[in-house]
Amino acid sequence: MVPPQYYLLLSAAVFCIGIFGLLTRRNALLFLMSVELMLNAANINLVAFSLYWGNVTGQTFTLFTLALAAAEVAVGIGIILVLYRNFDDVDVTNATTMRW
Amino acid sequence: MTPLQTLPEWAATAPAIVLALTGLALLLIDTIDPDSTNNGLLAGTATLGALAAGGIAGWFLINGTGMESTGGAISLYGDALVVDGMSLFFTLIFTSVAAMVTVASYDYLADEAHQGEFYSLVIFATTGMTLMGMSNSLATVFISLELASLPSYALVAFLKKDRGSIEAGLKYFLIGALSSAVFAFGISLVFAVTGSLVLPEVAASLAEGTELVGVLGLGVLMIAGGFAFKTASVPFHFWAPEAYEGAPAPVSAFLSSASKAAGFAVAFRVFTVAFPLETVTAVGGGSVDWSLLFAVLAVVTMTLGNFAAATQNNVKRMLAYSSIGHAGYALIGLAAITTDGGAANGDVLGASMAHLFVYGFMNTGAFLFIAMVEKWGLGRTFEDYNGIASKAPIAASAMTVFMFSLAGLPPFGGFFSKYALFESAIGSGFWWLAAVGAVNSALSLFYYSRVVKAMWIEEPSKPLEIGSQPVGLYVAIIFAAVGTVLLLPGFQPVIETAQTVAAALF
Amino acid sequence: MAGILDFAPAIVLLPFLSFLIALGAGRYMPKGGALAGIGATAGSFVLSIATFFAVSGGQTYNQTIYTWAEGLDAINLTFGLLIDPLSSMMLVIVTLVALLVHIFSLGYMNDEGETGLPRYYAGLGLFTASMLGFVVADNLLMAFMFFELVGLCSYLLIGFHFRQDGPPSAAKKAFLVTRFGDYFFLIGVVAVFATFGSAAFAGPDAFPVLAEEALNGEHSVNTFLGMGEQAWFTVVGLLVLGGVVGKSAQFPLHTWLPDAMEGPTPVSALIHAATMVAAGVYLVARMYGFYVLTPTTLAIIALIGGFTALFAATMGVVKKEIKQVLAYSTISQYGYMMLGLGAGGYVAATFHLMTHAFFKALLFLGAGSVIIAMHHNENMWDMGGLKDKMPVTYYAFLSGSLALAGIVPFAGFWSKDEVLYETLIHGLGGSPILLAAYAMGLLAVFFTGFYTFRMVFLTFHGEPRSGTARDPHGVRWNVKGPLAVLGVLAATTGLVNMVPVEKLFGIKGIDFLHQFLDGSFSSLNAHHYAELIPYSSGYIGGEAGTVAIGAAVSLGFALGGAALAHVLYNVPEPVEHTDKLGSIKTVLYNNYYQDEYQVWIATGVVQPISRVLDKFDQGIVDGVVNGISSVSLFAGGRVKRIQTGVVSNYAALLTLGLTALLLGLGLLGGWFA
Amino acid sequence: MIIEALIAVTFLAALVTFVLPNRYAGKAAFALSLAPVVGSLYMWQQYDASGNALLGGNIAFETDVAWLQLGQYDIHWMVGVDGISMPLVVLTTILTTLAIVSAWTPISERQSQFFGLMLLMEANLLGVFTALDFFVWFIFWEAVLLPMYFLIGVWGGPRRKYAAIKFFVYTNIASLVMFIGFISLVFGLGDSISSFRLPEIAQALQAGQLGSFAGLSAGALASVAFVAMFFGFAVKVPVAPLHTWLPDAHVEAPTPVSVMLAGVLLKMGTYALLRFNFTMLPETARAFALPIALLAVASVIYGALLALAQQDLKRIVAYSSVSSMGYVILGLIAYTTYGVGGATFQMVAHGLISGLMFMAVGVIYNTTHTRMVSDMSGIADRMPVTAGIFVAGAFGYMGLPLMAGFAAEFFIFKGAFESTVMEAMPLFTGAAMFGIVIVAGYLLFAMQRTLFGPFRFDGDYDITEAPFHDVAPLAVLLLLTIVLGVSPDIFFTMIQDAVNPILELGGAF
Repeated sequence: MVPPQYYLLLSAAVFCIGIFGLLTRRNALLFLMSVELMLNAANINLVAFSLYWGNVTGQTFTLFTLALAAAEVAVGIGIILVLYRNFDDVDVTNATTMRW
Repeated sequence: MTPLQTLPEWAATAPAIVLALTGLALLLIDTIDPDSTNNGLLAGTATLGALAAGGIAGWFLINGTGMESTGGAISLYGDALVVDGMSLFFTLIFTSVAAMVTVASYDYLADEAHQGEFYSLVIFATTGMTLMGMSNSLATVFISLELASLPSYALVAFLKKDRGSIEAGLKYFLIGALSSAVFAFGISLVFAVTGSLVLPEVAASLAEGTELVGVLGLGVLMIAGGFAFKTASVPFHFWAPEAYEGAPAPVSAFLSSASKAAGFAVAFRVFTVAFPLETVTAVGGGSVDWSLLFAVLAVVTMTLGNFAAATQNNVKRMLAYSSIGHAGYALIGLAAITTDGGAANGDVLGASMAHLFVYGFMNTGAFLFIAMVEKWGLGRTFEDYNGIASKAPIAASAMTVFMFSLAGLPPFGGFFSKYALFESAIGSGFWWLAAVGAVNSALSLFYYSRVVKAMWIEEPSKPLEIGSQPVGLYVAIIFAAVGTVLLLPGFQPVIETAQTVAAALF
Repeated sequence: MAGILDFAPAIVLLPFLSFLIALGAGRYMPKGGALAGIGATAGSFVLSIATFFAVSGGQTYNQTIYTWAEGLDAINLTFGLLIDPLSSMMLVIVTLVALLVHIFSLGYMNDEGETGLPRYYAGLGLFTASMLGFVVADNLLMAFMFFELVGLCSYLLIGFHFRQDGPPSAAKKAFLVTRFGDYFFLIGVVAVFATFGSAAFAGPDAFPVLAEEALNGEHSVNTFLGMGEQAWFTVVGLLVLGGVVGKSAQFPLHTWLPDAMEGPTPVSALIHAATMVAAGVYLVARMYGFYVLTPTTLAIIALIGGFTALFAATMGVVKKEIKQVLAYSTISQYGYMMLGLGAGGYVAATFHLMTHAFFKALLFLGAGSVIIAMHHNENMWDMGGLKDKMPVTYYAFLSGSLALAGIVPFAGFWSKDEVLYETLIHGLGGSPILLAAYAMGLLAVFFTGFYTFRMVFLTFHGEPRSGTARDPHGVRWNVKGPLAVLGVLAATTGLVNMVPVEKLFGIKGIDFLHQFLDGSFSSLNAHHYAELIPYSSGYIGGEAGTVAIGAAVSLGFALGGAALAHVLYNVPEPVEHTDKLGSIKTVLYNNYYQDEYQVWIATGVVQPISRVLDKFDQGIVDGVVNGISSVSLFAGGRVKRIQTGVVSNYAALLTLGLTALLLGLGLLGGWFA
Repeated sequence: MIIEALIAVTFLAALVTFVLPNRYAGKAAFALSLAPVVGSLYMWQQYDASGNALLGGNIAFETDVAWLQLGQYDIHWMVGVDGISMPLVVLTTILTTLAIVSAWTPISERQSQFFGLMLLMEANLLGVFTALDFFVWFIFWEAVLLPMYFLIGVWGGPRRKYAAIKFFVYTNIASLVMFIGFISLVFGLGDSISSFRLPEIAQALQAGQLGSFAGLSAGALASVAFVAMFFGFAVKVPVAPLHTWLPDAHVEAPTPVSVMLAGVLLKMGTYALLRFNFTMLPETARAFALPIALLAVASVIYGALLALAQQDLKRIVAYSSVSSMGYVILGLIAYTTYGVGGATFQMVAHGLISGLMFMAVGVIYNTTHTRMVSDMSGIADRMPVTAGIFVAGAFGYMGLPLMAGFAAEFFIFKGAFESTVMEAMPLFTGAAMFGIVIVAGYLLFAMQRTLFGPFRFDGDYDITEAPFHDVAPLAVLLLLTIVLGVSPDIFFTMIQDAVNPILELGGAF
């Protein structure tokens, strides 16, 4: 079977892609997607190592993570909606009335 | 002998249950007639629920539920949750803050829509925090943390017409999402190393050692990051100033007091139970010395918070930064833990908890005063506060108490809690941490007294008019002020309880 | 047995009482409280006389009457009375002069319709009381305290006319200059306590006695700064001397005294004759037993005295105002007393102190009478020919002048002659310093004679030189009375101590003062001092011869001066001859620029320094304080800049921070090992 | 219990005054403030203690009950007085009452708050001087600052905001440094003590229980703690060069507040120096004798010279306070009965005299509305009584014999001169004593320019004699000054009794 290190590398790669996207994209939705990527990187680990350790803890937890991610997106979309209403745009760098 | 023995074990989670039911009840009330906004009823229900939960928690504390006196911590659902002194102590903080906030909101929201949602969100968030205090497995930790966070995002962005509120909500949410992702990844890494999520088991498997020390270290760091977000500590603090400034003031109070405390509650448990220092510092040739990590975070956080607060023109934002500074103080509780600390560890952790307790009163009170000023429509800058004392001496006196107490001046509660913190830090050999803290509180005095100066000494630039005398806000503020003052002579039980329950973790 | 001496405290308390009365009730009383003062001083005078005779009868009194500060495991600080010949004599002088001044004031102040009389008489009362307290003090601390009170009273009285510009300034100067001297005095007091653990003048633990024993190695005392006994005692003596120089207006602290003429003339009389200025010399006499132990101190005293005598006399010759002349004569005369003390002539100096008290009081009161007559114009060049208008004043004044100039047989001659005689013989005994001092003293005699009679002639002789002088304002009994009394005294007091006569004609027992001062406490009498004097005596042609020569020379000088004055000024239309002096004239007019340099030190050195320090304090010291706060605020301003408001940057910074922690902990913290 | 009663009564008086209508507040505050005066005089009359409260002497009116178990050491409510604190308690009550009366004229707005704060401050001051547990003491110590902050900030002059914040932050930071120093000392004592009671700590230190802490050996720890505490208290005293907050505070503060500030608050600093530095760490103090003596002399001369440069009467008195407090430091370091006793006596004497001077300046200010020397002259012509008392007070300040100031200064000079802490003490004493010349200089100059000479006033107020209730406090203070000057033993005996044990302390480490 595939040694666990590879899973780690894969998840790390995915996580980094997520961070990269989140740092480079200014669109709120893309920001959200990047976060999803990072969460999934976590999920990869959980599933893989749940297999490695031979228990289902990781896999069950993954389900929770997915659910929470969904809930997060729900809230997020709501906020992005009002953001659009108030700033006429979903560019996250627009909202800078408060700083310093 | 205590009456609790007669109850089933799950009853130990009563506070959380009560809160959850209250939240549902609020939604129910709101659905029964969604149009008329019966503010009083909603606020009353929410407050009652919070007070009930708090009362139960207090009762449990007095009866020693989940403490040595009654046979130790009560762990439930396959060790996913645990009810012990610490969780109850923190529950007390969350519920009292929640109660103050809901009472204050009665006036603050008087002419806002969606009050039902507001109160239920507050209560659900409180429920999440309570669970955070109880959670004994990284899974429940993550879930309860999200349960606390998601309502908070919504609450911050509650004023849908107010750009500030929206911007605050956005930033809070985005940073929150990022942090939770980091947090989840950290959990996954720890799982990868230990193959378990239940805190004691994690510790156990770590005790057997591992070759993936690097992964473990990364995981621990990322988990710490997740908590840093919740407690608004560097480098995950960026959301805090804007969120606190933009959010409705009661929400700011709620987040900066309760939510912060929740973050510490879960952090304390995870790091002391899952990653016992003596274990992780000797794991497979590596040394994941997280107390060092927190020492660094503590110093950076308190310094950054205080320095940034010193030059603000906006009282609310100043308080936001000061609350970052206080996160730094509280971090000493983790930073000053040593492998051979023994009782000293319990003392410093307990002192940190006691500080959070007092902070719950003085900081909430301060933000609620701001809520009142906003209610009066006077604005948020120092200039807008000029001469308030001449119009509202009582409220101004209360605010003065909060400010000086936050600065750690006698004769107020903040003095003893801060002293206890630094004293116990010295006691476990971290005198330099205490020194840094002392220097910072010296600086903090400057900007706190600016508020007092504005209220009492400055002349109002424009003739200031104070319309209503909001009852709910006054009640909440005076309650907080009285609490802050009484916590000086009455500090004994607080610190005693805190340090006893903290000692139980080691 | 309750002897008369047990009433001694009353001598001090009576005038103090009059002070309280005048202060409290003066404005409701006739004459603004003068009568209270007169009654009190009269009472004190009577008691003093009684005391005097009791003392001459051999009684003495030395008792602590009040413990000011009781030390636990430390010495007590006490007040007490010491009545011995010296103090009893001084009591008589002070009370008498004070009484006469009070009476004279009726004429000078009341009749002239002055306002604020209660304040005036309260001041006089306190002044007298303080001086009497100083005279009877039985220890150095008490002496110092009353010494200071005397200074206060002089401030109040010199500045009596506080609505004008001059008097307050003069009062300030008087207090400040004497305070400067008292600074050293106070160190001296402290040093005496620290050295001997006692500051008593007499009794078992009298510090002069202790010092004597210490020098003989019979008793050990603490010395400081690693000095030996002799050196340390010299230092202490000089420190105390500072106060003396200040109060007795000796060079270089004499500058306050001429200004003090701003005060009312009776006050000047009191200050110069019996109280303030006398206090200094009296102090030296009081603790003479200590000074005789240190030759250096004695020599310095003698030099200061001799120099001051000459120095002041020269300045006296060019003055225009009558009171100015008298002021410089006072300085000069106290110089003689210092000279006498320094030269080992304890009795002589005391003698001169007494005679001077009388004739100087007389001269001032006379001047006061003249000033009344001249409607408060003091310029002698506006006077002249007053002798026919006011005979009583004239003859009294003349008597005083003869005494001052030292013309036989007036009082001044005997005392001054004895001072010079003592200086001479001890100088001949092998002390060139004393010879130098003697020379200066002798020269001063000439100038004294000159300026005295210049003053007399300009004031009373020749033709009136102004309208007021032609038609002077009359004076009443309350002016003439005191003048008469003092006139007689000035003429006769010399007879109590005719040492030259005794020595020349071998008439024993007419040196009454010597016998008187030999009485009482063994450690305080003239014999004792004479034994301790570090000088030996030398003679020219035997003792009698020396006496004769000394007397003749000094008398000759005095007459010479008087004669010159007669030639120059006893003419119908006298003119100023000062131009003959050439450049010296300006120097003399400006009093050798003594005031100038002292004022310069105050305003040209100290004040600039203080201003610079003020700048320093505001700028640097306070600047640092404010700097700290502004620096931290600036830091805060910078720190908060990382909060850019752009959420993407937050994410970036967050990631960076996490990475930084990762690296830091990995490299330094030893994680991920 | 009488001390608790005293403090409680004063607190109640403050609360009552807060709620009174403005126009009655002044009179009522005066009436109420008589209670503590009577109380303190009763205490003084009943006083029966002996020895030093910290060094096992018996303590008068002592209470000692456990309050908090905070970490390693308990906190007790422990209060009591000894010969050092008793006079200061009396001084506090009397001076507050007089200050309240002197405030009737100048304070014209928000009276109830003003007088309430005055009484509140009095209560805290009483706490400072009676507390014998470190925390109780520290809480009162800090609590004094709050009313002062408002009194300066609200009722002060044009630059009051700057002055108030400066005073507040400066002194608070000082307290913090002191606090750290003392706490580190306590931790150095380790388990040899069980509470923060000052007697316990002082005696443990004497017993040589001080261990090492924070990597410092006992000796080093003692030195560090000593320096930290000295800094903290020196700011309060104030010792040059830490004095710059004082002139600003004095100039801006309303006169009655200046009276309290100079009269009592400065004494907190010297009192604490005596109680902590010089009683608890005598050896360290002796080791630091040279720098301390230098600071003392510097304060005396520097302060006096600065006073010489001032044009504002209040600034003059303010700087001269710096000068006078320098004498106290000199006396403390002397470690002789007369030195330390005199220093303590000077606290009372200077309290009375500086209060008198500030009040006198205030009375003149009330009528002229200026304090600038250059703005007036010949005031004595129109205000003879005030001027007379002013002159008397000024001479008291110059150390005129038979007034309290001279007694204190002479005691200090005597004690310092014969001190054995240093070979060169006589020289330092002599240097410091030159202050008596400079003080005479600037006070005489100031009086000559303002009070005397032809009457001149650049201002459109008509200058008349001040009302009775303005002059009465001055007269009372003058009387007290003279009484204390004529018989200093009223306090000096009990002071010596409490001070002497300190002198016998030997080296603990």
